[in-house]
Amino acid sequence: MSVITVNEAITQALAEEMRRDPSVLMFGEGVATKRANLVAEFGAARVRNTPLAEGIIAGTAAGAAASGLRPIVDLLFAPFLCFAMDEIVNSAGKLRYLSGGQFKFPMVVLAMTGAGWTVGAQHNHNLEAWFVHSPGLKVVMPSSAADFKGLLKAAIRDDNPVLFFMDLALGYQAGEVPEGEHLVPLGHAATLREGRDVTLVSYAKTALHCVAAADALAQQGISAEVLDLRSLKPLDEAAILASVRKTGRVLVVHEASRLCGVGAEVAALVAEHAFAALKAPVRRLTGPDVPAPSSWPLEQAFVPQAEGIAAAGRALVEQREYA
Amino acid sequence: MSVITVNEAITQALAEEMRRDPSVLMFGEGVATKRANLVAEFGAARVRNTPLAEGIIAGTAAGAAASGLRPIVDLLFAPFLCFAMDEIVNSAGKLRYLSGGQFKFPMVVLAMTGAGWTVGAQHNHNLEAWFVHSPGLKVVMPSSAADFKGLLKAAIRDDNPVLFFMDLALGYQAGEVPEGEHLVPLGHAATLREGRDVTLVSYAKTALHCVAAADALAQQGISAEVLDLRSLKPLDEAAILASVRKTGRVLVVHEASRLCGVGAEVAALVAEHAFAALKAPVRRLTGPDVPAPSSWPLEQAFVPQAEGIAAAGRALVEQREYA
Amino acid sequence: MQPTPHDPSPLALLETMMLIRAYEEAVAGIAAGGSAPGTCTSVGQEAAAVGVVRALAHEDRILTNHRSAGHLLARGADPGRLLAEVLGKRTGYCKGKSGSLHISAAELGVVLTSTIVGGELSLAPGVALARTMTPGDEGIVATFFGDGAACEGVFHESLNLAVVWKLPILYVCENNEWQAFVHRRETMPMAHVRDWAASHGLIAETVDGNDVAAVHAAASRLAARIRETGEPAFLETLTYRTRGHYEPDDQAYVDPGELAAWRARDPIELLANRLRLAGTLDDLRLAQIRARVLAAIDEAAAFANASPYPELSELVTDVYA
Amino acid sequence: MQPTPHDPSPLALLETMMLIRAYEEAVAGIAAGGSAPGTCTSVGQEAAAVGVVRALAHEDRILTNHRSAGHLLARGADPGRLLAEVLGKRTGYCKGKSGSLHISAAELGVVLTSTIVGGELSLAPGVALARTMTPGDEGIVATFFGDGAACEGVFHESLNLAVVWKLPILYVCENNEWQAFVHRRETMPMAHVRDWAASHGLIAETVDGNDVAAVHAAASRLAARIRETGEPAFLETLTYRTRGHYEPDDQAYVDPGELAAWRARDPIELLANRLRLAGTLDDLRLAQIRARVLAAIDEAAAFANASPYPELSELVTDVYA
Ligand SMILES: Cc1ncc(C[n+]2csc(CCOP(=O)(O)OP(=O)(O)O)c2C)c(N)n1
Ligand SMILES: Cc1ncc(C[n+]2csc(CCOP(=O)(O)OP(=O)(O)O)c2C)c(N)n1
Ligand SMILES: [Mg+2]
Ligand SMILES: [Mg+2]
Repeated sequence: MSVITVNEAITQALAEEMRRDPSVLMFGEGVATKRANLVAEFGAARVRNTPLAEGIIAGTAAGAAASGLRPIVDLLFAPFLCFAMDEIVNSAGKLRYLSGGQFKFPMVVLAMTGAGWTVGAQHNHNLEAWFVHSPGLKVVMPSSAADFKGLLKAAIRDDNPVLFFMDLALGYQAGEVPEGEHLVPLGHAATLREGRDVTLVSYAKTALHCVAAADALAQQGISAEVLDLRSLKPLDEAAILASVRKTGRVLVVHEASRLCGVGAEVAALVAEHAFAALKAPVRRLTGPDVPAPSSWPLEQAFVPQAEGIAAAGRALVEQREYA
Repeated sequence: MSVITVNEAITQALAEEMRRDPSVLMFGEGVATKRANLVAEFGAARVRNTPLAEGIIAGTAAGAAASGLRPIVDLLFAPFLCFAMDEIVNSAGKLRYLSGGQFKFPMVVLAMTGAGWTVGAQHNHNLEAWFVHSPGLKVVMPSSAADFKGLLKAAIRDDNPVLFFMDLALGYQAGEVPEGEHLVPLGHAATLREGRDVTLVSYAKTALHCVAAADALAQQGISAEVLDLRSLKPLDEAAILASVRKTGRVLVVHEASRLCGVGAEVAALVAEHAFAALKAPVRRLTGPDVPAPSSWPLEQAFVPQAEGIAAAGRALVEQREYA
Repeated sequence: MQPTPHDPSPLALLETMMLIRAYEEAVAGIAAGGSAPGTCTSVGQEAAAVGVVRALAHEDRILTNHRSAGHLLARGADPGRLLAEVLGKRTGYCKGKSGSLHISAAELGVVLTSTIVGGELSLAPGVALARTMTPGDEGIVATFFGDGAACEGVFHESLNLAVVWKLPILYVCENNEWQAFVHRRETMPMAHVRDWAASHGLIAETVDGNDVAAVHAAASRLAARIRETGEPAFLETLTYRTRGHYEPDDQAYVDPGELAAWRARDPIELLANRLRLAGTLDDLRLAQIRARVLAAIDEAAAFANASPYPELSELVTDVYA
Repeated sequence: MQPTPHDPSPLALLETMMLIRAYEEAVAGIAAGGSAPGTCTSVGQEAAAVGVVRALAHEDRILTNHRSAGHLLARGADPGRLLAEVLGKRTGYCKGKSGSLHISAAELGVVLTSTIVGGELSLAPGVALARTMTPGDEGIVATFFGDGAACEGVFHESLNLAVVWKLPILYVCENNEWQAFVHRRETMPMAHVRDWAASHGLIAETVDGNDVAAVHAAASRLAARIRETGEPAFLETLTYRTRGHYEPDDQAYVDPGELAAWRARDPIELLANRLRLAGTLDDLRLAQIRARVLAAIDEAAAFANASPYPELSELVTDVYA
């Protein structure tokens, strides 16, 4: 085990996979400038700056992926994906199917999002649910350095388009990462805390807020299980259902807005397939359905925090209505 | 009452609102060509063809809306919205908030989607949930000629960006429309059938499939209530909860894919706020999580049909597990 | 039955154009009967397609769009499998999942067809990039798109990246004066897309798109140059869509005079007359060719009609690799 | 305290440029202290901003982007309310919801600021369209964007629509040689965006963006022409971003020689020296101006710091009209 930051974990994953497979390359606005270490080791052909044009960056990745390369593109911030939706959704997500399976699209799209930098809704918009809703794509959004490394390596090896979202508040967070080859397969949730009374389901930074909430609840004699989804598509339905069947209560937490979010999917899944086990209503605690504000106190209020999560979890266990 | 098709209802709504308010204008690829009647009555300045570029069409609508006009843009087919996501989501949806309320965006974006024309996933992709998930937008998707007319008129008068999705299978469907001024406010579901045993919640063409299913269920002695959401954002949560509190069972049906779809939101809402009333698990019946195929039999298999809905509704009432 | 893809003899070009015309008319007939709605035919544009495709080498790749039958047939596609795809049959090039609008045939080097206008333009640089990074891969990439696609911003993004990254792409703009139901004149200040393309600093030419020999010569020259320099080039074929945008389409919005003028320059008749004058074609020979292509299309239609639809289980396959 | 927006006298232009510089340096100082992260300053580009904005009329509209302080201050914005916005305070132009990256001030005619690169380009035609459809509205629309924004396809979509629809837009491309952490040279085959713009068939000029008089003259001429013809025009101000992309930024990736050469052409010193030679400026006068702008910025900082944050209830307001 060594302790490294999330940003270092990402750098390790990129370097290890480029070393391992010459078909892996990376490009985007400032990629070569910001990743001089990769340029130095792998050369300018495999680590490129691009013109400022997300559409052609993503489209070029899709075309290259279908032609034998394994591109990784950095689109910087999630809202900029709005300029690349056709290439990601209509091309990378659909052309395998529409061609009857003639092509595959092994590519990774990196994007940062989430509160913490006070840059507002055009840099901070948690839109992972869009891609979960779209066919042919996979979606990952980790919370720990180890998972950033292991899931990014697995995403690069995946033969399908993977949206890899990075919660920017986590970049400098350090964590233990196993030495040597460390892969985390897509589609598996992680249990961050075992518990009996309520399951807190989350991902990205709010998964850590859930752990803090679970600690607070433990003080109050409530045993909360914390599930970190890690992969949003494929979603680890078995792990979610198993935990809820054990605890009988579920609170889904994320920063993204509520309507048609990942929390809606998890809540619906539970209400559909673990209904008999439910001792209380399914609950969601999410960011508000508003653009992300810049002002620091507003931005912090935007994010579900440990206190609120603990309070909601407690209300759930005590069967009280809770706004 | 007069009986007209959905397409005629749309044309009436457009003409009436342009007649009523000189700030209403419409543009898009082929709009002037295909709507010669509007050009003749309102002139070339208010009914325009555009270059083939969805991004600038939507952006121009947003800029015009913030500057005193009430633009309606026809982006043709829903997947083409992928080229206009920045303008719709990052600009029209967020700039009111980011400016502290300095601007408003009274605009309507029209797009067709849905199975029925066998043109495949790049013309047929039910992505209304994306916009429900995005802040600052409203989303409408009607099922009857009367609602197409009344909701389109209300959407044009709304001071916010409204995504108006047209299920293409409904274009030539005729229905009764009240004479004279007919407005349907956004945010109100319609009860297409009263029932006691189970609530079928749907919208667009599958709402009609639910009515057919309700008829079939009636034959079998099962009384199904059919709720047509009509507006997906704002969502008529009160109507959904009231119906489920009455019937105790809910089946949500739509053609869009399941994960993070509108059905997930409805199911989560019910599990959260009508939990005590539920006599059975919440159920969803949706299109598969695959791109829409072209081949006719596959395209038909893609859409939840009356038989399947009736079978699922019956299983729900009989408390049987149902795949 | 059909000429091999790379036989550039005038008679071979003529027969291929006639095959495309016969195929498209068959599709239009099917559509008139209510099947294959929304199919976009390339009637009137056969020379633009054949002239370029026949100038390409076997190892080259082609990206095309919604109006692709000419490109596919010129490349040697089986009209039976094309028609089967149009009808959504299991034997189609894409198992019936594509239908007419996004037919790819990797075995022919026709890849990543998108019916999103501009889709092929966003994908082409990646296909070319892969070739430049694959040792010993000498192929170039030809991407076909219309004047309308050039109005999408991604057209410029694609050309700019191809220039900056030196990608071996032949951009082929089929300017047929129409963008669905809007005339090109309503959407651009100038008559030719070439003016936009040239501003990106690559070789940009126009050619009479109804003269197959001229198109073939221009495309051959530019393709050779791309092989030599590794840099992109742009060729605009000036032609006309003499049928509707899709089938059926009454073309009520089309200026009859303009349509008649272009019909008078039908690319097939242009070549046939030239060959007649040159003495390499006579009525008998022409009748033989026509009989061959009609027989090929009849056979194709029979194959497509007799083919089964996909199993319903196919609905959920080919989503993930 | 500041000059009125439309006083074009050289001293007024100088004082405004000095105000912008002082403001940006204050912001950089704040950012160095850890507040207002990600703020993009316009140091080195003051002449490009002031020269154009002062050429506009009161009724004209301005769209700008993430690097907007110069445009806003030249238009007469209150530096206190700007700084308050940068700090996320309730008294900011956008109630603190924008922060530094998308500051609009409708009262000044600065509308729809977007930090999405290219966002202003997609919105400008609609703002101009509304003006052409509003009887008696004579104003034109000036939209500011960078060389990087010109690489987004929407740049071409915007210019094409403005030309085809004859929209009164002055496109102002501030070519500062940088696109965040990428040099312009890596993203375009030519040195000037003008070449792309000209292909759209509108008047397209470049000007020395560090010479405020030259910028003011060019912008005045083009603005007059737009008023007269109703048609769009394009002006590229050739300048340089002498600080980092955002604050803080060590500029380790910047060629020191290039940076030094541009710093030697500092737009404020250029004008000051010229005015000294003309005898309209001396050290005393300059010191007075500097004192005024520093006092204005101190006052602004005091106001911003003393201002309260928004109430938490503001989190969910201003979403729908
Ligand atoms: C992004 C997008 N917008 C609109 C359409 C609808 N559409 C299909 S073909 C077409 C016209 C394309 O014109 P052009 O590029 O000139 O090709 P042509 O059809 O003339 O061959 C349009 C508008 C589409 N398929 N994709
Ligand atoms: C669509 C989009 N892509 C990327 C970014 C990140 N970004 C912010 S400013 C910038 C550089 C913009 O360069 P330019 O347009 O030349 O303006 P400048 O910063 O030089 O004034 C980038 C890449 C963004 N804000 N929006
Ligand atoms: Mg065309
Ligand atoms: Mg720049």
